[in-house]
Amino acid sequence: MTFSPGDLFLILPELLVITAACLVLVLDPVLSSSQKDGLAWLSLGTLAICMGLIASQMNHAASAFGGIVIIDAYACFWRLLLCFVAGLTVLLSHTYLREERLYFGEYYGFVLLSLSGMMVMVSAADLLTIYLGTELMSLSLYVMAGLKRSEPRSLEASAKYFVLGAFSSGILLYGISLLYGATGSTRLPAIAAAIAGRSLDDPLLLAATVLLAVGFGFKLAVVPFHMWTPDVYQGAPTSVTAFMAVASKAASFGAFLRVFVEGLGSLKANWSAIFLLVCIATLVLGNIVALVQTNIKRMLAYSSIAHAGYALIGVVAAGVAGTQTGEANGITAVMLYLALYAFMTFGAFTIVAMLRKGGLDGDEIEDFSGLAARHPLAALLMLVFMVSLAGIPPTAGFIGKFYVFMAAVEAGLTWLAVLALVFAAISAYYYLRIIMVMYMREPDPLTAASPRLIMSPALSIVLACAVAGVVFFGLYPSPLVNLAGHAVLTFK
Amino acid sequence: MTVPISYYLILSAIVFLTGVVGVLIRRNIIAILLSIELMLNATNINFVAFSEYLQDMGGQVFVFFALTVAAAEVAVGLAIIIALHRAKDSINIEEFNLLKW
Amino acid sequence: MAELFFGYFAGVIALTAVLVVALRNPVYSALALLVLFFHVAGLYVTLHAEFLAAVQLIVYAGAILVLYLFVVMLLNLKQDDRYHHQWRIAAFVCVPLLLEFLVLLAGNGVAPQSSPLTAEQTAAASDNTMAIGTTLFTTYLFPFEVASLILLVAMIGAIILAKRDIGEGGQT
Amino acid sequence: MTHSFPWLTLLIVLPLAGAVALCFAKDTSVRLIALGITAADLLLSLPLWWLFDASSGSMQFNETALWISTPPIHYRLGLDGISLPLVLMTTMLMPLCVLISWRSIDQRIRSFMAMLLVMEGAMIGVFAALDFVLFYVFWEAMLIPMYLLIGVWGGPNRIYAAVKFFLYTLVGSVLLLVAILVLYFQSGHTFDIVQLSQAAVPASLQFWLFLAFFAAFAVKVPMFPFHTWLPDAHVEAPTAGSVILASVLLKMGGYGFVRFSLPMLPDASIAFAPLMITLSIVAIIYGAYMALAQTDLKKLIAYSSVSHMGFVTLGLFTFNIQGIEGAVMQMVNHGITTGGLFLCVGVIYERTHSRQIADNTGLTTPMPRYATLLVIFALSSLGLPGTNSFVGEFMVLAGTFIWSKLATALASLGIILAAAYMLWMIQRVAFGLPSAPVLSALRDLDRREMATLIPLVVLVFLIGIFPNPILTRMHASVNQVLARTSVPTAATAMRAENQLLPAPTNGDSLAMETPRP
Amino acid sequence: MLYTLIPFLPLAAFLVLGLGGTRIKEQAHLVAVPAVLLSCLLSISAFTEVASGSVISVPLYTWLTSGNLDVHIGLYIDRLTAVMLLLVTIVSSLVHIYTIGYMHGEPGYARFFSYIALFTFSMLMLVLADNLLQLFVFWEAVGLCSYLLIGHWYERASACSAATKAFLVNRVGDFGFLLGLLLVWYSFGSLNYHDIFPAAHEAANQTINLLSPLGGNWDVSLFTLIGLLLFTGAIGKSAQVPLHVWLPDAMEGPTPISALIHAATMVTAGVFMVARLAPLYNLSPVAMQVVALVGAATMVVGATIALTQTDIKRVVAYSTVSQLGYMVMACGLGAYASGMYHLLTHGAFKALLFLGCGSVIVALHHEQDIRRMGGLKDKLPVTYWTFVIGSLALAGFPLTAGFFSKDAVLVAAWLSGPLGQALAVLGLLTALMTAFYSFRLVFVTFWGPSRVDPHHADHIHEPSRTITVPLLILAVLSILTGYLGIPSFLEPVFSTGGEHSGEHGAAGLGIMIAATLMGLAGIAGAYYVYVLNPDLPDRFARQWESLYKGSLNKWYVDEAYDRAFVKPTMMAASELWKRVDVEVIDGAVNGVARGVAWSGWLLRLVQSGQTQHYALAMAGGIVVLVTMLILF
Repeated sequence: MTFSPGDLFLILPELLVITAACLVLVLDPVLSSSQKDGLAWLSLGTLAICMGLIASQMNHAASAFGGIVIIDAYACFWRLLLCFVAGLTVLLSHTYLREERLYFGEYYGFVLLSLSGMMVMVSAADLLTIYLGTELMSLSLYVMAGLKRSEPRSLEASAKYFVLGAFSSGILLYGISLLYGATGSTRLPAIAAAIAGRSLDDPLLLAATVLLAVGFGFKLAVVPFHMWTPDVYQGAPTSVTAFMAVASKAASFGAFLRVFVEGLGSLKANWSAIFLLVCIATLVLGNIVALVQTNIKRMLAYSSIAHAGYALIGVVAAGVAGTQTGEANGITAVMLYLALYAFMTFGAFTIVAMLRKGGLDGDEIEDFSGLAARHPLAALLMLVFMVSLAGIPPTAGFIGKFYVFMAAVEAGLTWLAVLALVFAAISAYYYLRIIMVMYMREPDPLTAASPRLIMSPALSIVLACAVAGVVFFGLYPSPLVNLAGHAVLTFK
Repeated sequence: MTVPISYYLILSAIVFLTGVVGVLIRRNIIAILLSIELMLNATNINFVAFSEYLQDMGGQVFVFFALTVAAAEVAVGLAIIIALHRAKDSINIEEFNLLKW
Repeated sequence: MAELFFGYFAGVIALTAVLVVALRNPVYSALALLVLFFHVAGLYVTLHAEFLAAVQLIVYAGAILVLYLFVVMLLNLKQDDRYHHQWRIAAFVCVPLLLEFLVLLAGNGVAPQSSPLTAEQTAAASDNTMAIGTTLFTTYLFPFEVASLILLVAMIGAIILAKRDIGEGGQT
Repeated sequence: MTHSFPWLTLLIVLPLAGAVALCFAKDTSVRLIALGITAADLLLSLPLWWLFDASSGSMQFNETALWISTPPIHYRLGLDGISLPLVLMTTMLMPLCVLISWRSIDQRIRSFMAMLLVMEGAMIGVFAALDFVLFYVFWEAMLIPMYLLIGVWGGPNRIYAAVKFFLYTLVGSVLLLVAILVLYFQSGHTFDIVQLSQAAVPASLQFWLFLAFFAAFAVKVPMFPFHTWLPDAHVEAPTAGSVILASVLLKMGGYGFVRFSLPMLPDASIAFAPLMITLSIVAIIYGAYMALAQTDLKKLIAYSSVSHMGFVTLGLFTFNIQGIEGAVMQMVNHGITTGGLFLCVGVIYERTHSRQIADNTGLTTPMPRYATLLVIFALSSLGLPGTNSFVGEFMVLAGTFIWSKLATALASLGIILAAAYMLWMIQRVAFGLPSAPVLSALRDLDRREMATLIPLVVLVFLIGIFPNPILTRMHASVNQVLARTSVPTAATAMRAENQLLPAPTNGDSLAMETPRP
Repeated sequence: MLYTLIPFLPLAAFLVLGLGGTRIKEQAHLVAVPAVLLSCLLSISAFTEVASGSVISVPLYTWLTSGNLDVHIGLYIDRLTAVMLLLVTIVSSLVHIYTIGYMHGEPGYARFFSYIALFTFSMLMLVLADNLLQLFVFWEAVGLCSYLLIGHWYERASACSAATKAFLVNRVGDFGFLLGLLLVWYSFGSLNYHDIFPAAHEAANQTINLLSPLGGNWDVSLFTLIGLLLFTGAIGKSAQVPLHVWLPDAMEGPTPISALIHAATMVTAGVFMVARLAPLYNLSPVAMQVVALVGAATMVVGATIALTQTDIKRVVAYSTVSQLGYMVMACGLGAYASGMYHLLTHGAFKALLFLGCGSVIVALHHEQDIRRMGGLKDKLPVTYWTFVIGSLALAGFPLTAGFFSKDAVLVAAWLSGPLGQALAVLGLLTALMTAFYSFRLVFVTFWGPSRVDPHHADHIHEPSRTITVPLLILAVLSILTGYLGIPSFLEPVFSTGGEHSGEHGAAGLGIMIAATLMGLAGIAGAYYVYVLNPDLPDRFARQWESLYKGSLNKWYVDEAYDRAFVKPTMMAASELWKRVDVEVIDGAVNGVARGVAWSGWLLRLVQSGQTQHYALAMAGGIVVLVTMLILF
């Protein structure tokens, strides 16, 4: 029940992130406006070091703080991904904030704090810690969503996010309390041991499972717990949206899988039924409503809902699969999906962030009219991201879908794969629409301020990373597949 | 100590659901936050009751943390409310619907 | 005896909970919540969680609720004269939910995993505060640190959001 | 048969690399580079024709490399006698597509050429892939460039057409993906096409898999009720796009059937054959009828494609060597002939900016060379003996005759109708007097346009007169396919029960298998 | 083999002209004529070689192989082929020469020569074929040439539609031919004559159940089916009823073409094919009877229409239809040699007649209506006299070639049985009409007062020598071919048929006398009507108006086809397109798309922007999930 200094080494990346966050918060008032760029570079440097550290931890599974924290390959996979996304966010924000005239040095601090919450989530093996991590992440995001205070939409997004987030965390907490009552512990291994052989005939377990599912469902933005997503994604500053859409979703999936597969593994027959239902609803609703959106951030929000649905297929497959490998394949598929999703979604949001109309976000789909003529490279990149989101080879999106559907078929859920793929085909329509607008429409000559594109080296790096990931992993996913596969092996 | 655990659970369920109802029907954001506090309290009752019945300190520790988080949430929440009020001179949640469809 | 206490506390808690939601003036709601917090604290005491009872009073009643009242007053809010128009649907959803919860949590004869405390155990657990303290700083050290970060975020976040001065390009 | 030289990889990579190179090229040299690369690809592909060992039915020019380890997906390429002609046809058509777009595409020429090159790489990849996932990747990779080709450089209604094309084909091919995955788990955890072609899949499962394959391939072919994307896509696409669509993309449906459906799902193929043949015949006749009703040149040719591709599916599901070889021949021939026709329409569209037959009349007077070539392609299209199309159609009919005489008779009706719509088209477009003064002033084909069309004309006659070199390269490969589908009596008994059209063995004892000396 | 050059010389000429035609232009004949003449000489050489009893076979190359579908291209010359070779090359040579004068100065001069060279090649390959597929290939190829040549004056709408019509009608026939060909292949596993013919006898009793698709039982003799299907092709190509409609329209082509293709050679391909496949036809009496009846019907129908036509070329065209009917009827009655004999003589005199027409037309500046001719015999003496010789031959005037061959056909018909006797009577009747209309043409065109357009009337003169010389040669041939003993020369080829040309006996003599009388009566009748009583025709026409109009309008066959096939097809096409393709299929596709989009609009409304609605949805989600888990 004590901790050793070695434990601190295990959570060194988290500690570094926190330290950097504190440094940023402390330095911010001290530095003059011109020096604030340094905060971004500080954050970036820290993240780079963290990624190195995490990579070195990859092969040594260990637990710290009496089993509250588990630093295994699974956790490292997510932490690596999260750090990477945070890094991209910092780079994106660096230019975007200046453009938006949001000179908050604290911003980077919040990114880092939020990141630390996410990292806690994915490496925790204790419901309490997971809950705290979730709250740390969410609180930071609530604040970040409302950062653009001059813009009513931003505040509204923040308020909605906050109210519903608090509501859902209440539900989550209630579920945890019931689970605690039913099993006598909040540690996942202990929970797993306590419910081994039990079923949902135990009403406490049943209620706990549902409430946990709802709590996590909110974070994952799956139907019907998704409804905050479009509003918040649209209202929040685009760089925050990108961070939310990618990192918070990834972290939530990381924790979610840990809780349900490791903690509630013996109830998988039950929760897979829940998620099957949720998954179908998500696929249908996410894709169909995305079809009729006119705001690209909102459209991407629905698309991210739909993508959560695809990832859930992997979860369901893991739950339904009778075999150990089948389960592992399902989880691998989810991890892979989220990692690949990160590249394409982040890339798409970056382009959205770059497009300006007057002093504002050019975030209506119409604003993309004729982009290909004015900025061929940006249009090409957006095309790649859209194609990837639509899941068309040879892009990363296809690889993600491929593994998810493979897991589904292996688990005998062929019909689900068919359904999901039909909706994938439908989804292609709204991604194509963006391409169509960019390439086949001319900008309306009547609108006075034609949208322009902001550029900076930092943005170039972000886009380069995103597109490189999309293309490289689309063509040669093996490294990532092996990484995820390896991570899953240490997971159970 | 003969009160069955289920009594506590029922109490907490009632309080929790009252909180849920509050979130669903109150228009004032502050009232909604108050309702959320109800939900958290219901949770805490659960934890403490289970902690007692299971002879495990974990539940009480959890309540401790939940309290902390609740405090933090309130802080952030109230800050948002103030900002909202400043922007729109209202904290009626129905009126915040710029973002829809 | 225990049932009596429980009955009292539970009754008041349920009643005030309903009042919190039902009273239209947020100030009254907050005051009802205050009453609820006191009774919850009382309930904690009957459950041998004296430390938590104290924290409940200090933090919840003393800090959080005051904060609420403060903001309510600050914003000089008018009475909230209507419920949200969806209240009928909400009832339609919540009544079955309540029924389901009752069925799940009570109807099926909930059997906690370990037996109720015996008198000896009660005595042994008397030093509740110390026990919590020990646990917090050993087993739950890591969460404790995380919680501190949460408070940090809340603090700074609240400052950023509520700060009045937001000139274009104004310095932080 | 492993050749050390990576022919196929080069064939695929060269255009793709070319597409990248185009991004950095000077504006003025874009066309030349594109032409150079497609021509180089053509030259590179020609040796395959002679290096190909016609006596072997197995895959040749094989290349294998592990691509993804879990699940085992390989970068595996190879050609057999079925894919070889299709690959060569593709490489041959691409320089022509570049040439025909020389002047007609005047906006974003760089992207246009890049798209063409990407298409080329993907198309060759589809025909050469020997791993099912790799195949699927190439198969889908064509969608976006094609979507852009139609949508960016197309006609007035291009967006609708592009989206329709995209969604139609995508919906079909997603089912294919599921089928690929199911097949993987059902036949020994492999995506290797050669292995899968020998695997035994339970008959009940084959039924579903066949339907999924059907969804993908029938849309691409396109078979009867799934054809409506084709007229729209063809009409709106720029000339090069129409040529690629008609000449290569449609072939992929037929190729899919012969490469996957028949050998991998033999029982289901046999069980579905009556349906497939019925649909094919409906397509042949219906497509021809549709063509008769059109007033737009491209639409007419598009519907004629529906009709002609009906012969492909008809031939494939006769399960005899004549039918299948005829179908493959028909694929190649349709590629050449319809490609030629679309090029012709493109040439005239460039001049008159109308594809309406009524706006392009009496072209022989101002453009004799053009009219000559148009007539040649039209005659080839209506299956005149001595031209390429006749070979394929005749063989398909021969194959069908073994299967069912009624089917043959009905399919032959399509040939009559083909003559009707093609001749009527010629009568209006080529013959008579120009209906408007502007038409009299049109200039005849220039050297570039001649260079575009002449190779196809040469092939029209070359294949029409000497089809045997292609056929000899095909025999061994087709026999391998047949070895799978000529499954024994159980299957034939099943066919006898389910048939819509008769098997030859019913009334008469004239066994095909015993030719008189 | 040297004889390979027979077809390939014209091909070479075609290639040279086709590829370099724009440069060669007016010198085109320098390429084409020598080539055809040379191949004519080679044909004569081949004829003599074959006449000495040998059969020449030249394999060329393997066209296609696929399983047991194994087709080789080769040349095969026996007596039948040799006769055809002579006919084709000689007529073709003469037409080539004639064309030099006839097409002089035309813009399409070189093109025209290239087409007829191609035609000559195709026709030669057709007759030289040693297998059915090669026959079919060139069968279609000659059709193509016919199409191109009919449409030679592509600016004329009527020429273009005539060309299209010719091709299409032939396609209908070829549809049957193709099926028959496939049936042969299916039944014998080969398409080569030398494989099929020996095997045919063994398969004589085989039947095919035509109703098996419907579960019925209707056994038809294999050879009947083969014979009828193949004969469908002949119906189209040889313009037999009911597919005869294209041939008169084909007169839109330049006249040399009418002579070469639409009289002497191509249209006789059907007859040739039936004769070539005699071993198969002999095995099916039913098929033979059908062939004979179709031939007879064609003979009568053609003649009746020819009686009233006013276009000079159409009269000759319908007479061609009618004469082709004779030949087909002869084949159908087993008198292949007589049929071929008539084919040959007809080739000579009909080519002569057409070229004569051409001469008249050129002289009159492309006037074709006989009502605007008359009195030409003095102005165009060579044309007139050669035309008369041709007409005499057509009318079966004694001692002309037509007399012998028609007589041979009728005699053979009479001798072949009851059906044959009935048909022979019809034949005699037709002979009467034939004589009548052919001399009607002569009298109206060349005799009587001139009704020529006064603008041209003064400068009517005999065309150039390239036109008159072929006329003279053909006139000689129109008489000479009657004395060559063709039937006995061909007899060995058809030895299986039961024809004995030597034993005419009494019946033969009777027929000969009857036919002669008929011919003379016809000529006399024409003289009576058109020379002595020029107002008689009008009176007849008024008296039997419906008959007259029927004949004048070709018995309304074109109109009937238009109503029965063409219009319904076009209607069906556009209706199908609008209803099925646009409304049903596309409607369904777009409907699904619209439905999805519509549901998107609908579901979108759920996202109301009201935070508490969102919370409610979450609560609802809990209810649903809990309920689900409790219930299941």
